[in-house]
Amino acid sequence: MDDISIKNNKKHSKNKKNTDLLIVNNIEVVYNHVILVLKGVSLNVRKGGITTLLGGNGAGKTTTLKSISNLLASERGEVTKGSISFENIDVHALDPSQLVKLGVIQVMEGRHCFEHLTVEENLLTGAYTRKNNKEVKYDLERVYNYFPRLKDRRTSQAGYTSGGEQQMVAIGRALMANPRMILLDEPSMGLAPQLVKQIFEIVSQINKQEGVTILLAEQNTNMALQYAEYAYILENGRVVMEGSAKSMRDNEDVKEFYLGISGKGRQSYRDFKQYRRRKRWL
Amino acid sequence: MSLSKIKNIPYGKNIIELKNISLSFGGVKALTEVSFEVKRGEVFAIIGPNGAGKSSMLNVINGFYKPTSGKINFAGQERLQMEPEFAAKSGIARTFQNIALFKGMSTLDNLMTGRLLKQKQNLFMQALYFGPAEKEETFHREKVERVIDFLDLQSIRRTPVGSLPYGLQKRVELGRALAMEPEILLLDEPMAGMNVEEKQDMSRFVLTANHELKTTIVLIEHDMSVVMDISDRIVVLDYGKKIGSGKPEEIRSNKAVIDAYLGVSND
Amino acid sequence: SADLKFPMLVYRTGAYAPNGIPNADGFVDYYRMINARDGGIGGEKIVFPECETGYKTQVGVECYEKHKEGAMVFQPMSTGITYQLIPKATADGVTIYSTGYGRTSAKNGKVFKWIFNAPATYWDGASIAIRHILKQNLGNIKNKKIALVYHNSAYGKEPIRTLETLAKKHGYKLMLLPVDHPGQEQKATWLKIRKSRPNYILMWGWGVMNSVAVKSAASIKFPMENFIGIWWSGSENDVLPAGQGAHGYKALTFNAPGTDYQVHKDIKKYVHDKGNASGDGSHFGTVLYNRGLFQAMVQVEAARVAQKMHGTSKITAAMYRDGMENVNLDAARMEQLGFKNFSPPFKNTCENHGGSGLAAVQQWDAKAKKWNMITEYMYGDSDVVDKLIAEDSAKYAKEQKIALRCN
Amino acid sequence: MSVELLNFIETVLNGLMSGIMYSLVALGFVLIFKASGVFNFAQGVFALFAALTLVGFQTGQVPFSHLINELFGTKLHHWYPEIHSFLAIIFTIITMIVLAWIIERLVLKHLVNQEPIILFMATIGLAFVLEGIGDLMWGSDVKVLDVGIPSGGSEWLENATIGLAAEGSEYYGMYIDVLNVWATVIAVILVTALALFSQYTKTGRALRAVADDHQAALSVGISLRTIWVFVWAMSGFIAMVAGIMWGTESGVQFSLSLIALKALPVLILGGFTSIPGAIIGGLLIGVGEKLAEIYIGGLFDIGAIENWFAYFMALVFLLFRPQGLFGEKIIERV
Amino acid sequence: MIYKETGQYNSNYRSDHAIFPLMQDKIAFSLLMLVAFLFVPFVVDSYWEKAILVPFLIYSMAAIGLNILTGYCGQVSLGTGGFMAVGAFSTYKLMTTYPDLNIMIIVIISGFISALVGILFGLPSLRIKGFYLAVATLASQFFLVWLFNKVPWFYNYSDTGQITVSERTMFGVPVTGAAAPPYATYLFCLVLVVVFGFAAKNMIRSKIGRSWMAIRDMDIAAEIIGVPPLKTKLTAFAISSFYIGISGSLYFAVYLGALEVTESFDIMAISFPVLFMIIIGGLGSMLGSFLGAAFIVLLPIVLKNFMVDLVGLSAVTAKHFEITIWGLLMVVFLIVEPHGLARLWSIAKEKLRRWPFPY
Ligand SMILES: Nc1ncnc2c1ncn2[C@@H]1O[C@H](COP(=O)(O)OP(=O)(O)OP(=O)(O)O)[C@@H](O)[C@H]1O
Ligand SMILES: Nc1ncnc2c1ncn2[C@@H]1O[C@H](COP(=O)(O)OP(=O)(O)OP(=O)(O)O)[C@@H](O)[C@H]1O
Ligand SMILES: [Mg+2]
Ligand SMILES: [Mg+2]
Repeated sequence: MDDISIKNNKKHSKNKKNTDLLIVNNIEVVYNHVILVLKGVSLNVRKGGITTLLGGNGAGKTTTLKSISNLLASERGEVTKGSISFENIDVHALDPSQLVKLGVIQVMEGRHCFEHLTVEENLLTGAYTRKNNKEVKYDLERVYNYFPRLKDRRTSQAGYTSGGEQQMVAIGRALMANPRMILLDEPSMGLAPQLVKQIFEIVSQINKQEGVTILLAEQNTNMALQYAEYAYILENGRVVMEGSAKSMRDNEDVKEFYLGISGKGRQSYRDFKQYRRRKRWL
Repeated sequence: MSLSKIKNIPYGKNIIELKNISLSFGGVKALTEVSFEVKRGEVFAIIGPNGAGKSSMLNVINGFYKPTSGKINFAGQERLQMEPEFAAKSGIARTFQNIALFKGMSTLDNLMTGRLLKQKQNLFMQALYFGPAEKEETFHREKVERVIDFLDLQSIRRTPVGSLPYGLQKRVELGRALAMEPEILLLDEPMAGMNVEEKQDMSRFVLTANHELKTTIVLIEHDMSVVMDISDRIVVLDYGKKIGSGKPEEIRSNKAVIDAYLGVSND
Repeated sequence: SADLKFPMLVYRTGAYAPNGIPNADGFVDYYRMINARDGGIGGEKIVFPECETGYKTQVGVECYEKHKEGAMVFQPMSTGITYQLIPKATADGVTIYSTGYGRTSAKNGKVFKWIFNAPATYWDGASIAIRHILKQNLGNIKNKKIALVYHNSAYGKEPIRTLETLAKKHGYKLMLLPVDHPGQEQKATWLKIRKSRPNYILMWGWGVMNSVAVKSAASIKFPMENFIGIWWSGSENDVLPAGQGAHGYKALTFNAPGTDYQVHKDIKKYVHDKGNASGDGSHFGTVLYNRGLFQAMVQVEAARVAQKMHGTSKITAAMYRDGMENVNLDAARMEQLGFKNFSPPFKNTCENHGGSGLAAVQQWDAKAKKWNMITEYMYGDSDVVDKLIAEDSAKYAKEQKIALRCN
Repeated sequence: MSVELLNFIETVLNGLMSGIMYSLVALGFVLIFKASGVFNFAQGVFALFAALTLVGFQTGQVPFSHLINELFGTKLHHWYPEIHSFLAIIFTIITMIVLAWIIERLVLKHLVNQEPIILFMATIGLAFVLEGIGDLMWGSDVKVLDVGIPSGGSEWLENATIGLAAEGSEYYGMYIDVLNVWATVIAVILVTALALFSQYTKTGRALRAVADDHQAALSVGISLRTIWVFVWAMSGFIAMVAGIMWGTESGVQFSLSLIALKALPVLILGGFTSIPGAIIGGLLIGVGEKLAEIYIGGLFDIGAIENWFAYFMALVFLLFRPQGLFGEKIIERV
Repeated sequence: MIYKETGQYNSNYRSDHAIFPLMQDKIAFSLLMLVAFLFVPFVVDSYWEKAILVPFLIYSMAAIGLNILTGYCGQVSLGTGGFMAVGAFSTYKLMTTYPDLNIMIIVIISGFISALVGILFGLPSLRIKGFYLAVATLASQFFLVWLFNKVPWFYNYSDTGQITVSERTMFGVPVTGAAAPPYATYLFCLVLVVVFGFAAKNMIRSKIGRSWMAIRDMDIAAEIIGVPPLKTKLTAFAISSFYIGISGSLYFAVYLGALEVTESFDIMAISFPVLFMIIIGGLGSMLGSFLGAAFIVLLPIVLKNFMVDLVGLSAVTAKHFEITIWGLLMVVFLIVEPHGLARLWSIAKEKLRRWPFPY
């Protein structure tokens, strides 16, 4: 348990600065000028690692990712306090497109495909910032290899593909950008089990082989903790717990609430009768 | 068709029978000759890989897609296709894979839309409001409040649903369907994007609706533990074709299903 | 206050601004000249707040309400606004002077106590145009085809009844061709004209509609001398865009163009040379500018008459009306005012608020870029027009339960 | 040939030509809609503004002279005598690019990801601003625009067709305005270029992506700013072309901005998202409305029906194809 | 914590569903009504009446109408001018045909006639959506205006197509015609606006209102939960046109008194301004309809008076500035708060509630 620190409000200071690709420092996010959603979140994402962000619905995972990729403005949200830096560049000063040029790309929650473009055109827009056509072509083939289903549907308009297919398009599109860091927002949502596994395999593969840094927001805690090296748990806009993935897996609370394993092993979904309070750490 | 006709079907008897349903869009065959039946009062799951045609199947059942061929027997009456409005009136409610809530309205109003079919006051009375219309509103409001209590939505009653987090939206959508007091509830991936704890909650809601309100449930879900745990029977689709059906245990050991969908293990 | 307030409803913006601007400039320069040269009217300065209407009725109402307090006279500068203000001004006791536009039957002073439209009405205009055509054809226009191209609004429809009545009288065939606001697109209209080859075209147009029509006529090679516009379709703006093609186009007018009049010299001396010209001064002497001078002059003259009648320089709105009703601008008086030969003489009476009804035809010389008067001032067909006016005003009097005056 | 038939052909031809004039305006709408999902109501005012600016440059008018004169009592008019129209056009294009840049900076940037109707409204606001500024800058009197494009009836066609009518019938030859012929040529070139561009280039693809989903476009690194400045400048250019054509015909003045209303039926008939649709739609509407005005209107003596007739025609087409003839299918899924 | 709601509990769903659940709002609204009914009539002069109050009330009525259709039911319409014309000409015809009919009844019948026309022109909305529909509604605008201009029966064969109102009284006081005193026209409009304002609010918080919003937010899902799309949309068209028709009737009979169709019901004169009203005010907000109408009626007047009377600019320069500023303000408002003035107001309330804490 030594790896885990239950957070208190003290601003945490770490001295692994040089290895951190992304540093989120105590940010506050407000939507619509009145709704305070993040209340001081700090994260460090190690270069070349997989870091995961866990937490229930409404914890603020998506918001955190959007504030990193600077997509908040388009939702009438803003970072009112704290700072985010990517390779010591202040993210706040950048356009989302400049961030993509720097190599940070986000896979948005809820797919967000370009409905009227075909599957292939969708994938190609992912390579918008790239110049080398040959490489793009190569990457396109690679994505089709990962998701053969997409190859079948390459000429359909994305708006008419199934939920899972759209999710594949969204992930494939991000891969096409040849990024240095991917912000993945619930990549496994709506995917069939073997595909979920495959997605995580792909993620860990590009992480290992190409050194792409991954920040992963996931509800599938089990999977996320298997592949990630470091994890943060968000609750209600605050980081309530952080630590190495391994130590998280062993934590009793995490086991019970995020992995669904209590002392007697996994309980059947049929047997939950009582309603339990969430937000235990608050 | 009146609701009472459906209510006359004994539990455990077929309420929907789908016979050789095929559906294609241009060149894409979403469903090919799929047949199965749903029994009244059961939890019935449809599983299969992405793009297998599961959502399309639900759309056929509630009339949003018209099958290219095949027949639907609903509560003893055979027809070529359903009409959405008819389906709603006959007690079929559903949730959607890509959340289809009314984004500009509050949670409460969203749930109240579930009661629309049951509200009878005419336009003039509504404009007048005081008197019968108000009484009716209050009556339905009480019903809806029960759903709100049940799903634990009190704190977001007045929040516009557009700004709710994904998981809560799913829950509100379930609430809207429940507010219709449906006979049959079609759920399209209700637990996508939830963590274990939230899935536990959702399962409990679904099961309670099934046990206590006796609602027939048709469920699409990719989380195998949930499906195996809570459903009574399962049908498996792959590339628009049915490749297996049966009780959860049978499915778990069905070779074709394992190859096409489950992979080697699923825990 | 002692000042004489002549509020101006102008439109220097919007679709009709190109016409509104020179016209308003004429007013302003004239008032400024009177203030500078004579120190006002009978010692009272003229104040003339501008209120921009953009040719929009609702704004006209607002302007009227804003300025009606203490106002002597309103010049609505739009047929729509005039209709709008007729009942209001009548109730409020404010004079409306719609110079050659507005409601034609307001000429009948027995019914319209507060409304004046001298020196000529649209119906006069229509019949004068026909008279001109008659003259050219030695009095016989039986079976000739005459087309009316008109702005599809109250203004444009004004002459229709008269022309129909005259058609019965003279036996010509009338063809009606409405053009919708703003009149940018008239292809169909001119194809029709090209196909059916009317002998003459009359036009009741305004704004861009005029210039497009003139241009289209030129481009289908319609003989321009057979194309006659009302006095609102005869400004430089309407013919210049068509270039040489517009040569020979005719329009009615009740005032002369050019700058050879005493009033222009005075304006030059007292206003322009002092750097007080309205706008950039570039419209000096144009048709609509000169009309503005004329309109302003009548309004000023009415104030003088009122002052004389009532023996005070501090007249009220009611006294002003009396002045307007007794305006008598004969040739001598015109000359005194610096308007010698500028416009035909006219006088208002209790029964007649519409002046003389005289107008002349002018023709555009595209080479010299100027309008030339080619006829004497003529009367309209009063047999026809007077009857129509009597009918229309009687109907109005009955609807609004107005008792007749001047008996 | 009988005179009737010749007249009919003439009407059709002229209808086609008017249609092209509408298309020129509609094209600007389509471009912006396709590239950002914005229904740019300001397109008409764009055309006016461009034409005003063009004339202003050409004649060397001092911008804001009225205002300056009024405030400081100066007497500014012109700062140089007339310059060649080619130069003036270049200056105007530069102005339109700057304008696009300003619009992006001040307006669009802040409205990313908003509902289409909000963006639509913003463009109406923009229309007012441009109208006001255009007036302040160049004054609101009529200006004659002449960049050397010939106009007026075509003698050649008239002479060539005059003999076609049957012996003894009264026929004067066919009429067509040369200006419209020029407009057609230019429109065809523009449409071809734009259609190829948007279908086959990377940027073209990005444009369509932006129209679908602003946020997602941002997330893949498409710079909305660049795209928007680019398309708005492009449609500024098209507006200038439209402004030249219409301005040559009717002089440059406020009414020019109202041509947007003539382009709208063309737009819905052809489909908001289709560049060729703008042309085909224009042709159909042009022919339809002229035939209606001359034949139906003439038959029952009910003039001036072409305005609503165009809309009705578009409406009837829409009942069969709700996305217009060539528009992208409206995706309806749950 | 100025705007406090703590301590106010609604013990039943009835009071929870009231129009003004909070005490502060109730009091404020009652005060407003008191002032509007018992104070303003005694002080109003004809400038305030004709330039501000009556147009404000009439445009509010139209804005409520359009808000029902566009803000609540999601069908963007640019045909407002046409439907107002229907109201105006119905009123004219009814007035001249039945000289003894009470003006209030005439106004309401005019509303019903517009509703019928609205249904007719609403039919295409089943198939046509979004901007396609918006543009298509211009068909009704152009057609109706053309019709009232072309067919002389509508303007009793007058030479020019102008229609003029005759005097009508309520309780012995004229409310139409030039002799109507300012307080009478004002009260006449106010009563109609208040009564129908409440009716609209009631519809919106009942079944029909929720059906409209469901159609607006996601028509497919609405259909699937049993909202009949055609019927719901047509009801919206009918009711919206009813309100717009009434406002057109008042516009003619009470406000202008005389008009001519092409000019007074031009798209630029009516359809667009009313659309601005509901967007600036707030789509789908009753309060927004009023705020928007007030904004659009007042702004030009305030700007004009400010620039001409205070700054001393010439009328024309002032007008150019007015147009520019007007456009700028519109853009700025949309940027600051795309959901309109009504949302700004509620954010302000929210802030007050939390005051002195920022969130
Ligand atoms: N556009 C918005 N406007 C207002 N509030 C918002 C908006 N987006 C999110 N929120 C609020 O911010 C909080 C955090 O939302 P967020 O989407 O970041 O959660 P999440 O952790 O991603 O949840 P989920 O797992 O359901 O996706 C929620 O309470 C939500 O209501
Ligand atoms: N309206 C449509 N037009 C064209 N193709 C469609 C349409 N609806 C569905 N399809 C296609 O039919 C196939 C089945 O789609 P469906 O949405 O039913 O899949 P699914 O089983 O629900 O998949 P997932 O688990 O990914 O949601 C997919 O390939 C999809 O692209
Ligand atoms: Mg999320
Ligand atoms: Mg699906």
